Amino acid sequence: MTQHATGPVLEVNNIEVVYNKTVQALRGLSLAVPRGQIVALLGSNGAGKSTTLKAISRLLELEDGTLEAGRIAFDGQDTAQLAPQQLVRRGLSHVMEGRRVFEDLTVEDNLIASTYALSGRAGAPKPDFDLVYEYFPRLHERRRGLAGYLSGGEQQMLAIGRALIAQPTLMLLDEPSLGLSPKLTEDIFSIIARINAERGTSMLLVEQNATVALAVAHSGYIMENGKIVIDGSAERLASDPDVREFYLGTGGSGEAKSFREIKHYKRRKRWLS
Amino acid sequence: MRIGTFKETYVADAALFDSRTQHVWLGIAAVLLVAFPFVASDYWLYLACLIAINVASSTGLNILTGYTGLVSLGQAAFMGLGAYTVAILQARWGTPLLLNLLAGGFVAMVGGMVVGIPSLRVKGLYLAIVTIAASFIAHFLFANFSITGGTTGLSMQPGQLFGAVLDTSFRLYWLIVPVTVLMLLGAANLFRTRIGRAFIAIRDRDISAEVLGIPLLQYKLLSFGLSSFYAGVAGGLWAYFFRVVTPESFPLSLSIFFLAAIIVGGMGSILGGVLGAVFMTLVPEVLKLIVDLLPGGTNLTVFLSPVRLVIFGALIIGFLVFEPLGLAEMWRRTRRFFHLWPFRN
Amino acid sequence: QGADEIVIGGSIPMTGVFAFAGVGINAGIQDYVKIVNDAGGIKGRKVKYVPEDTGYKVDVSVAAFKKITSQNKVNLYYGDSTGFAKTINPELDRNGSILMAGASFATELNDPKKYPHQFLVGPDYTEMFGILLNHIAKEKPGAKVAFVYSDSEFGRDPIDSSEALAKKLGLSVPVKIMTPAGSVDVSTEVIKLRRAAPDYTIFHGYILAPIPEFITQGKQQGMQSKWMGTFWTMDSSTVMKMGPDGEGFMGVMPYRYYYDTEKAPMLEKIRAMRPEYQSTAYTQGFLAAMLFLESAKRTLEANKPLTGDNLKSALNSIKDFDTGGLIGVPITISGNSIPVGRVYRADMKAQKMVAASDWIKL
Amino acid sequence: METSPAHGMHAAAPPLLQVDGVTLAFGGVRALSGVGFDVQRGSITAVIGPNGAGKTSLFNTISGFYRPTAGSIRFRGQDITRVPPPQRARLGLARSFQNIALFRGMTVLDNIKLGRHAHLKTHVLDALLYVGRARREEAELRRDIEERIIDFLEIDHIRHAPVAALPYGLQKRVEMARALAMQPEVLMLDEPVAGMNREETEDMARFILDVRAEWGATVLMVEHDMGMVMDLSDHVVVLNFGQVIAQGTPAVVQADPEVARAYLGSGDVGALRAKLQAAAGRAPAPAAQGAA
Amino acid sequence: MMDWAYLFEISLTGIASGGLYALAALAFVMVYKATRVVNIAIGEMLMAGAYLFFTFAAMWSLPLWLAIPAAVLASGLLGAVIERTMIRPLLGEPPISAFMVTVGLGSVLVGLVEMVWSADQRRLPDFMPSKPIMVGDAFLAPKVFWGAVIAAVFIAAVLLVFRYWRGGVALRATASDQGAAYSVGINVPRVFSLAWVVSAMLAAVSGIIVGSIGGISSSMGVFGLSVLVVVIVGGLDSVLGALVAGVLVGLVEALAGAYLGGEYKLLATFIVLVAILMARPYGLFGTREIERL
Ligand SMILES: Nc1ncnc2c1ncn2[C@@H]1O[C@H](COP(=O)(O)OP(=O)(O)OP(=O)(O)O)[C@@H](O)[C@H]1O
Ligand SMILES: Nc1ncnc2c1ncn2[C@@H]1O[C@H](COP(=O)(O)OP(=O)(O)OP(=O)(O)O)[C@@H](O)[C@H]1O
Ligand SMILES: [Mg+2]
Ligand SMILES: [Mg+2]
Repeated sequence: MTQHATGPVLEVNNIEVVYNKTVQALRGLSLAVPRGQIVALLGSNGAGKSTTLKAISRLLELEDGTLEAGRIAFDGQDTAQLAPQQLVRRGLSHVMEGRRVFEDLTVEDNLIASTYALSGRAGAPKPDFDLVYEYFPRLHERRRGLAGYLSGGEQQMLAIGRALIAQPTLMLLDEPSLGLSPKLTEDIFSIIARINAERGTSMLLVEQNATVALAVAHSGYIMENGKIVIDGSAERLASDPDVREFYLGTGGSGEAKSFREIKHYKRRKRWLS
Repeated sequence: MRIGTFKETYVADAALFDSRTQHVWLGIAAVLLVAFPFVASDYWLYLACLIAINVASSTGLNILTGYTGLVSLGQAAFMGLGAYTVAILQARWGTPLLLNLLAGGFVAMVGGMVVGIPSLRVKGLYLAIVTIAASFIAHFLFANFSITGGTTGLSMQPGQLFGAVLDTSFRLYWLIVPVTVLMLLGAANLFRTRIGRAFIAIRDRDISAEVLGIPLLQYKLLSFGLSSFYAGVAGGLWAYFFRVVTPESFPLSLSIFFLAAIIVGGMGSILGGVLGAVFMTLVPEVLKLIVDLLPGGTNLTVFLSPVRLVIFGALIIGFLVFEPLGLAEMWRRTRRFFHLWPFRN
Repeated sequence: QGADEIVIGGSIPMTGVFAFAGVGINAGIQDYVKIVNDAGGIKGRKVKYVPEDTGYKVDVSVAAFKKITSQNKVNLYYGDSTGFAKTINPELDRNGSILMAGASFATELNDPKKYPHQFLVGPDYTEMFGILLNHIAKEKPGAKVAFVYSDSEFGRDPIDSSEALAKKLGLSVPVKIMTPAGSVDVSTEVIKLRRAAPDYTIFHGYILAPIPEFITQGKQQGMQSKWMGTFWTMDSSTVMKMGPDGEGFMGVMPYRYYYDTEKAPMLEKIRAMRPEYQSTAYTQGFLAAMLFLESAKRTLEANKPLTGDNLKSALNSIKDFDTGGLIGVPITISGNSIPVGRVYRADMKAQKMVAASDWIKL
Repeated sequence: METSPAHGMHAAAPPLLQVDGVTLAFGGVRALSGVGFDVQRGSITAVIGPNGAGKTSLFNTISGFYRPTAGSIRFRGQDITRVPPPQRARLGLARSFQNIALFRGMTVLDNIKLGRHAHLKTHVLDALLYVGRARREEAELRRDIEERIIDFLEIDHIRHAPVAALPYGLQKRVEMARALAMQPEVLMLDEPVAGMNREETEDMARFILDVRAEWGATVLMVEHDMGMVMDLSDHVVVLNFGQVIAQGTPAVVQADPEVARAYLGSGDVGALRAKLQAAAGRAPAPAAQGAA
Repeated sequence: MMDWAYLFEISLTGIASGGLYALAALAFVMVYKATRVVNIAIGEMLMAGAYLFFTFAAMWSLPLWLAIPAAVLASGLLGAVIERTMIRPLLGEPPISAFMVTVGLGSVLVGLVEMVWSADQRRLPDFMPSKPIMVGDAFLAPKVFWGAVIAAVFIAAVLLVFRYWRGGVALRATASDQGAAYSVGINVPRVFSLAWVVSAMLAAVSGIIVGSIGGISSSMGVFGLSVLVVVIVGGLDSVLGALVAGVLVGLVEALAGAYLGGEYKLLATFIVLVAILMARPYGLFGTREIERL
């Protein structure tokens, strides 16, 4: 799609992030997203997944976080020189945690706002609202309503739809299934898979629902405490015993455990100790 | 060096001043407050009284704005209510001073609660403007009623307490400073209990607070009431201090002054309100002192006077840009620097 | 050496809404003190002037007073606002060592019983109206006079008493218009004024705005009124800012203007010290210092200590006193004010105020 | 633990909470229409349904934040439809919120203490003076929270931390602690495990079971994690477009074709994976099939 | 007996002077719409614009057609500087911080004006036609009339721009959520600057008109208080609200002044304000805050 047809779209090299000059959230994290692939990033609460995405899209500064060390390259270019909106305009879209739709704007105005991502891009692509409405017919029904009154799932659709308008080469998705019904989660993930297949969009996917995440992803990383602890192809991760116990909830047999039979004192994660 | 102060009981953990060091500091502060009038000149005594009055009023505003999150630009008007009440009582009926002060507080409290009624529906800046409206209405009443002496205002005799005539800053100091200290203690206590927690909850998320068991209107009114009670008592002290109360005594700029004080000091912190009021009262005086020290005398004063306005504004801006959490946070940081604060982060 | 000094303290509004006056007052006091000191002081004592800026705020003024009096043995004090005068006078009465004058001409202060240690450096506001109304009654008996004033203590001060006086002088007051403080757009008020069709309109409680707008719009609407103002409007530079429509603007002025050509040795002295125009506020400050020090001199000559009471009775002993031409007639201070003044009229071509009446003594 | 206490008294005791014909409209939008179901004392009842079905609105109606346009809500047999929210809290209706509603300006401890608000009696004067009742009440409250709640939920290490900087999972746990401090008879949890991974979900599931066992509280929860809903609940209510489309035991509900169509999706991980990878245009990898 | 001609004349004047309020309110709304900053120094920004015009026209004797644009541009620059140095560093801080910054800004501007031009009152050169406007028998002060016309033109222009230019969406999006605005490619700092520059320029136009009616002085900022009332009545973020409320407040003030007396002017507007807020807590056209649990 772009001039650098080879090499990963995104390379993150040994980054360290500190919040409020006091809280260290990332400690030497490295990862890469190969072109055209979906990469899952898993990890428990507070591991630093969202922080990683914010560091990449440079939205970190808004929350008083700083990138203290390391290098992030998008399409071969160091992101340190680019302002957040410039990154977006070059094709890096971040769908943030917690949906973050413009509540006071209508659905359609949310999409219009997103057309700024196309400003100044070579070839002047046209915004394609129909594409969004085709993926998410529900948004079409509610396009004149205020985004703030959409239900959680609808807001999530809108957030992804906004990113689609930007016609990105790389999408950063932060917990797209958060709070969505099982069916909608499936739907959203099929759409994510479709977008990836049809448009060749690369994706870095943060997700708590490891089952679906590893189902769509080509490869994945697992992080704890600001570092990557395991990485590998989706298949390899899905068969790792620790991942199976702590992320997929399946015992050694592969059968899902019942929540009623949880031991009070559980085995600790091996990679944590 | 303290690495963790271990508390034996939960009560000790919840105490207002939790360590030996703090008790020592408190003792030193008390001794200084008692000794001050015997060493200070009339000017510094005057300033001390003025500061104490401003501290009382700022603390009240801090309850409302800093802790409950209801921005008010009417604090000066509520002070006016208190001051007029005291002046009328003192000048017309000569009732006892402490009673007058309480009455001033209560009248202001009622006024504050009336102004607070819209607060259930009207929020944020809209509410702030309602308080401005209220203060203009109060100003109108002050200026157009005969009982308040119209635009001329009221003059009154010095107050009397325990047989002493409070006609010098020295004597007033012994009224104003203890009353202020009491009010400060009250405010600090408030935030150890359910009432204070309810205020903070309303500030942070009022709608969920309601579902958690806090009747919003009642507590918003309570906050308005308490805050204006503080303002009213401060206004009463003001009346005894200046002994002339006119409609122009409590302008909007005074309300802004109090707001600036709690922001510069640190919103939602009792210490912040105190530091802010001290700082904001002293800044103009210190700037004047500096100008006085420069060679050039009064001609320089004329030239440099507008500079003070600039510096005053720049200070507010500077604080917000560089230290948004205010003086209280600076103080805390300094303290952390001296104690090895146990394992924060 | 310090004890020998005579100290004039001053709460001077060098910033804020009244700064234009404060700056002039400060210079006036300073200059007269310099003249006296250059001439060897008062009975061998040097005079020291200690001013503080107040921004025209009462609490700041009081702070300045406290500061100055705690650092100096003050005998004489110049205060800025009415509010300040009212706040401090009880204190003066108690400690009894200071005589005070100030920038306020409030009628209320012109009461020797209530304010025994205060005096006004000219007529009070009611007396100013009295001078204007006397002039009008003579010029056009039975005329209609409108009052336009600001909603402030300053503005409301003389209105009620002056309405009564107008009646007594056979004049009528068809309309009294109060404008809110700080208002810029006065179109409605002008309409109201025009409908009353006054022969004279007296503005009070303003410095400049919104007077020019009143006059301009009034003239545009065909009003035939004559326009008048009181002391704080009447500085030459202020009136000249009214532009062409200010032609013929009249008002009461207790002092001579800087450029007056009638014989006035003190004015000549001032013009020698300061070659550029000095405002009437300057003259006010200058005269205040002159009366201050005259009282001090008389007290010392009588071998009395410089207490507030002594200074005040020395002040009240002033009879037919020649101000060196600052005021065109010899003055007598029997109470708290100097009820003398004259009506001046703006001559825009010459960019000067010219006398429109004789000196009027009430 | 095998059978919940509710089962035994099903017929005898009246339901603790009865929602009857509740309808709620916002302008034109009908968030709820004629919703009715019972919550038995001591049960775990789950409300599920597609996004926008009205689950949160239902919670808001029960806790009094929304006033229903029609219908009634009865609690312990008493009609509380017109009772204002703070009073319902005092009656024992406690809840957590879908979008975490902790008070960011307070520490964890104060947040939890706040939950007890409606049960305390301190007045302004007591508070200002901090003697007598205020002091006593605060001390008791502190002990109770420390010993029964903080300990139970294993959050003692963060009790003095400001809530704002806590990771999401801990924030959810603090919300639960605050709800427990409200001395709940009915504990309403709105998506208690959203955004948690499997391990954390397991912790939360254990807390929910223990709350019922140790505190005797009745639990009403909204949740999208079907594994947890099906394993934990005694009774499941399914909402769609503001209407109850099914209710009953987990097994009954799961078998309902309407529910599967509107809400559950395929539910089969293996099939899902195949579908996703087909969508992504890849052949299903052999290893993946093994795992499923 | 009702004097209808008088009522008509007063109302006409009230409506026209309401136009001036509306223009200044527009300057306020621009900033609020984009940045959620309540600019309490709006009166002082008017003052700054008027003094710049005074400097160019009266002190440097530039011709009017040059002095007016120069003053407006210089004000825009001032707006940019204010945004850059005081507002942008507060991105992400609570709204009250930015509010207080503008309080400080007001003080700084007054101080600067007094330093450079002294606190004296001054008159601006006349540049508007002085031929009285007659509507029937009713008289309308020419400055007020032409001021209202200029105001109407600007408000119409802004309304059109917001209607047909996607920049309006960018403005609202930025105000709604800055982080999200970045993430959709909006240049948030640019939106901030733009809003402040345009606002400062509108304030300058408004200041020049107001100053040419009432004269200028360092205390001219009190005009801002009426502006504040107008934006609250209209709704802080509504352009249409600024227009309607401006006219409404102008009318109320005129009627109160005419029939009750000058001291009732502010009182009447404030009572109207409180009444309107009780019925509509976000003003006539303000966006209501979305509150969901
Ligand atoms: N704005 C902030 N200020 C201070 N600390 C923060 C901030 N945001 C995150 N942190 C801290 O940084 C760490 C990583 O947080 P992050 O949000 O990246 O985690 P996460 O992996 O996305 O977790 P979750 O699954 O809960 O979303 C946590 O310990 C968190 O407390
Ligand atoms: N205050 C409100 N004003 C207008 N519409 C509202 C309001 N609150 C909710 N709605 C609408 O009511 C419907 C139900 O919303 P609700 O939040 O109850 O859904 P939910 O079932 O909790 O969904 P989710 O699982 O996504 O949280 C939605 O269509 C929503 O847009
Ligand atoms: Mg996260
Ligand atoms: Mg919900």
